Amino acid sequence: MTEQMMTFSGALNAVLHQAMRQDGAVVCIGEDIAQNGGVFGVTHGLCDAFGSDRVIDTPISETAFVGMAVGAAMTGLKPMVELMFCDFTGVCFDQILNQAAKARFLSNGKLKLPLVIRTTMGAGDGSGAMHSQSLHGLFASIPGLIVVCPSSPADAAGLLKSSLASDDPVIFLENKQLYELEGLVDAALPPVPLGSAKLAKDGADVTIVATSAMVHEALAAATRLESAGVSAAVLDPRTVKPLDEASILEHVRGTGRLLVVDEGAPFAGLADAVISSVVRGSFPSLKAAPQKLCPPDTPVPYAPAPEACWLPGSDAIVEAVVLMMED
Amino acid sequence: MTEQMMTFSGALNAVLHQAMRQDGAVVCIGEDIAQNGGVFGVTHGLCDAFGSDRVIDTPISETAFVGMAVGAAMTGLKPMVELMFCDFTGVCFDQILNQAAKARFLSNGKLKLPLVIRTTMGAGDGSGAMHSQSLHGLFASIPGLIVVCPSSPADAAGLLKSSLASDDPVIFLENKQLYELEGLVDAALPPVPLGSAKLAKDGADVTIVATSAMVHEALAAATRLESAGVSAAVLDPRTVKPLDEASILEHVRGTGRLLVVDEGAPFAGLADAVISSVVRGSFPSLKAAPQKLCPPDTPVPYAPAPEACWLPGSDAIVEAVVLMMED
Amino acid sequence: MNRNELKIYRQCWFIRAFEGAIAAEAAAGNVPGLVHLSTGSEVADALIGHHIDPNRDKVTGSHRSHGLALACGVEPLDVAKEILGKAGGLSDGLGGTQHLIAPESGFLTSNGIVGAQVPIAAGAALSAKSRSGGGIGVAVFGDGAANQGAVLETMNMAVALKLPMLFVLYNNGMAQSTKAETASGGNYRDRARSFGLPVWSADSVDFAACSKAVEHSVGHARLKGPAFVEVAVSRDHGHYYGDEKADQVFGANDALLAFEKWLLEQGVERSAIVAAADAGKAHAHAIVTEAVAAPNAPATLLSGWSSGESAVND
Amino acid sequence: MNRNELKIYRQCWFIRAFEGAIAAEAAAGNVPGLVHLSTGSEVADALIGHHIDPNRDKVTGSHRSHGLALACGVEPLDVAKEILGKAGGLSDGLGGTQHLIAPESGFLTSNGIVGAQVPIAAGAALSAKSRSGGGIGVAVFGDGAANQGAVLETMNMAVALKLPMLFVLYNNGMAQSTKAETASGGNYRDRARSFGLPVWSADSVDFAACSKAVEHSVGHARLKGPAFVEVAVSRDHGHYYGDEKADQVFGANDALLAFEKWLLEQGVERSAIVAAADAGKAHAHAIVTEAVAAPNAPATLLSGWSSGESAVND
Ligand SMILES: Cc1ncc(C[n+]2csc(CCOP(=O)(O)OP(=O)(O)O)c2C)c(N)n1
Ligand SMILES: Cc1ncc(C[n+]2csc(CCOP(=O)(O)OP(=O)(O)O)c2C)c(N)n1
Ligand SMILES: [Mg+2]
Ligand SMILES: [Mg+2]
Repeated sequence: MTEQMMTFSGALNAVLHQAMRQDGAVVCIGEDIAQNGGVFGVTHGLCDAFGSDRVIDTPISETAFVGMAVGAAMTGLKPMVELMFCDFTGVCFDQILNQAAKARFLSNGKLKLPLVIRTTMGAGDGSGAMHSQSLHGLFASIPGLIVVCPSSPADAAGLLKSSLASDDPVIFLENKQLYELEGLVDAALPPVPLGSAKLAKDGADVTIVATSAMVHEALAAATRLESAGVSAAVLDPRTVKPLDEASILEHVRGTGRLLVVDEGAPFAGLADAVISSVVRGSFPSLKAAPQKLCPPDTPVPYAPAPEACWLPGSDAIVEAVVLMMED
Repeated sequence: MTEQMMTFSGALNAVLHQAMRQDGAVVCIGEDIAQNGGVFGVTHGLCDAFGSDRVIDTPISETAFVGMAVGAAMTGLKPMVELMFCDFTGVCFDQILNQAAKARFLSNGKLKLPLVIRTTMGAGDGSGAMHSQSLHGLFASIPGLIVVCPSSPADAAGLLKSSLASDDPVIFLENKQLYELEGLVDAALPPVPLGSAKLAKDGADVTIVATSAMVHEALAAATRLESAGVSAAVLDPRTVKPLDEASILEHVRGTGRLLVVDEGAPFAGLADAVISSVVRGSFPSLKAAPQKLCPPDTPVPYAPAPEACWLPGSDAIVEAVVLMMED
Repeated sequence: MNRNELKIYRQCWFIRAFEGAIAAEAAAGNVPGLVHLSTGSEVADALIGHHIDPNRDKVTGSHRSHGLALACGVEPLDVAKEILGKAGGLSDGLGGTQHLIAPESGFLTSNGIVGAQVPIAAGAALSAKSRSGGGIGVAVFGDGAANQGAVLETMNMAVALKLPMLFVLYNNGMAQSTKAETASGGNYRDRARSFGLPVWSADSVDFAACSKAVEHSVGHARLKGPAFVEVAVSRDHGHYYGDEKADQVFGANDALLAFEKWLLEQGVERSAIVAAADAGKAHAHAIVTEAVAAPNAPATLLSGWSSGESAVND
Repeated sequence: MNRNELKIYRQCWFIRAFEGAIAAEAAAGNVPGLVHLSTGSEVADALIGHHIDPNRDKVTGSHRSHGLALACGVEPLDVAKEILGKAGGLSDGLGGTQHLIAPESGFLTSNGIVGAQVPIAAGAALSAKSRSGGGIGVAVFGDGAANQGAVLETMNMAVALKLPMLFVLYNNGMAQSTKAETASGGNYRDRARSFGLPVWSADSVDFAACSKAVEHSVGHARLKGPAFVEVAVSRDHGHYYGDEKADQVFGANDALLAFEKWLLEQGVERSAIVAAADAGKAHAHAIVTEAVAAPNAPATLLSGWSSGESAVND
């Protein structure tokens, strides 16, 4: 196994090249993905390599092309759709909520739906309230969808590979703040199984569950906590749905303390789901009330200071853990 | 105060008549609501009384007419939109997620958005997977929306009245199974404040939090539990967002036990939000792990037996409570 | 040619009798929810079924698709069982009347969301295009659906992407209780034309014209690119069976009566016509009767779908 | 009439210089995110601002609406501050470049979602209709947006509901990196016409024709019902400022140069023309300079919005 340094976006691009080379059924669909290589460069070079019949630039008609991808997935293709921002799922939400998510169930399994919708999430770059949301929890609340939120180049590559191989529809959320992140990736681009969490850092006193960009905030906080004598673990679910509840429960049984750090909804989002799962599954082993750290219950603000204040960060994580340890 | 028996749909209809009579800014917008009086009869007689300029039949263009309502609310009208089924919010979701929900924040309060979207929820009538969903948790996860789920005719009337008076956008979810339910309603149709729970039945051993049609399942279960010697309280949040967390916490502090019964999403839905709130807010007073009873994580099935099995019911509630009492 | 037309005529009566039998079951309380019947569009349904090639084409339909599915070659017993919520239905009763799914036939899926089937047919067209076998995607939708963004976007996209796709608008003049002329600006043919689609149209009371319009538009989609055909149909039984409030459109312009008249004009024997109709009716009654007798979909059906990990491990 | 046209010309240069100054701030890292500049559509922006009545009409715009908002009478300093994320901006910096909201002016709101502003303008039209004061709603959107369901649905609905509404399509031939002709079937005028909208069109390099098209379409919307006008504009600076990949459309067909030439042809003194342009530029620079010096939006801004009960108790 040879490893090489890759950026998050480069790793995704490599997987797409590999998948399209290996499987003629894979097609890419989206706005500005062919000639332009995608607004974040993830589809760079695909059109040159595989032609405009398989790498398809569309009109700004998300309902039409997501629906087309759903229909194509029902009839033998394996479409990868790029939606520039997850905020735009609003304009094609029926095709996600009612069509993609329900097709397999409604056919009692007769239909396969090998569809991957790649999109972005995440605040922090002054993009404003309609280009910065993190809707993974909302998607995860819809029966029938798989929801993936990678935090490293290797996971991004491996999870995208598994997503492309899945017969269930996948919403694959890439954090805009991570595209330039570099990391070692196995040259063979091995798959990472869906539904399996990763222990990014072990620790004995508290389990911090964090996803996407928040993993890095949690790791920074854990390092600082270490020097303050607190041993914090960082557990990255990687797949938000299905959630690897077993791994989370097992770890929290060891530490007795849970903090969920999530950039998604502070009400009825992933954080609440994790806390609910843990408290139902390992109540007796809890030493303190589980806590969460999410943005305030508002849209994402535009100006830098309010936006920075809106985002959970390592300072707040350190503070929250210290508070929990006093319990 | 004189009370009279009214059906759930009749109570809603009475409030709409009153509101349109008292405030010329109230307009009703939707499909088949004028000549036809709405598919569930809630807008019956409004067009005759107030004319087709204020009770507007639209094309099947939910994005256009929900967006029109958003724009009308920004500019002086108080639109009440009827969407036949909450499942249809998929086709106009951008106008809910990005436009209605964010307008007040994005204007830093300069815009008011007195918009009410009335829609239906609820399974149990063989309507199938795209006419039976309960998406209140999904809406509640979106910052900026108020989400209401009444369970009785009087609450329906009072909450609709408050919703029509609200400057924030409201998603008002009427359970299809409750339209024919009768109950006493004050003839003056007094408002019920948004964000305030109602103790439908008090009890000392366990707090059952339930919404919409599930309130009635919970009440039936509580009656049966009573004869088994278990004193179960039923607390109806009525407003799902903002949730009356204070009342829930206070009650659970008394009983030490929480069961949430909800027809919405079993993952990252209202049930998880309530459990998370309670465990963070009153961990020390809990005597047992909080539990939830939700449908399985699938779309709503069509055929009667699977659909009945999908829906939480009083048998399962009794069972869950008995199990909790053993803890 | 008479053989073909008589087969189509028989098919029409099969659909009408099938819907009649379903209506009777609905009246008897044997249908789980509301059903939207195809009564009034049988000729259009049968013609589409006749002119597509079920081996390579895929049709998607609206909430009102019983007849279309039957005409496209879906196993009728499975359709009836699905509508009645029976084990052995197309989806064993999980989908129901608005979600007839039969990818093994010429009919891919119907849909509970007005217009949502249209982009899905574009996907079937994309798949067909990628296979280069001459297959097409066909989307059938109503006059009400023609005001949905999903439908309008797809018309434009099909032209932009040169999809082998046919748009079929069933114009019955009515969407639930809303008249087409009050809900729609302009006319649907100009609308389709404005996106660059070639347009055909016909009234289903004129069987020959209608058959030609469907045949030519299918052919265009197959050989040249996206096309549009508007077919005037009627609607019986209100919006759904039992809908008291809706206008009754069915009656004077009965396409089946007109079809019968046309067959007679073509010199087909009355006895052969009657025999075809009777055969269709008898077949439909036998099918629905058999479906009614089938066991109900069991509650256990859910268990395969409801485990937390099902989404990944299936 | 020269006074009016010189005012409009000054306005155009004000917008161009304003956008130039914003671009300079973006290059210097003083703009929080990406900005979509109005450079190339100044003449169209200024004409809309000129022909609407800010006391009763409401305009909504796209992601690219700086110039339109300025032309519709929004306080320029507040616009600049909003774009720069400053306290005292239109929304004190909560909204930003794509969310300019000024209900007190003729400009209601711009939008980050392509096409979403169009149904919102229909709502402004509905409000205006209910007030019977002759006001209209105006939706400005791009050629790319013209393929969005929201836009297409609203065209139909505006006709069905007889809304006093004007659809303004800015055709710069480009949506991000996608050329209009590859993404759109047919042409936009036929598309609008097919929904029953009367259609005007003009190229913004022809000032007089463009002014007439806007004036007449506004007048139609005000007196007779929904209308559509397509204006050819150009786009400078790529899709957003700093976008290297996008084609550069700006250049030969500079509507401002053409406007200047037209003014000269009308006999306006060159010195008056130069003075108007200079005044516009100077004003813009003063505004943006003042905005740059203003305090940044503070983090505390959030606290009013983030308490759990804010939604109900405000
Ligand atoms: C998005 C959406 N809006 C509304 C409905 C409710 N609805 C079901 S059928 C129908 C009328 C459809 O009319 P048309 O397309 O003409 O088909 P027809 O019923 O005449 O066959 C309506 C409004 C729906 N199912 N989906
Ligand atoms: C629904 C949606 N899809 C995609 C985008 C990303 N996007 C922003 S502007 C744009 C191009 C718009 O083109 P056009 O309407 O012609 O306006 P122009 O930029 O030319 O002014 C795109 C694709 C978006 N903001 N919203
Ligand atoms: Mg119809
Ligand atoms: Mg453009």
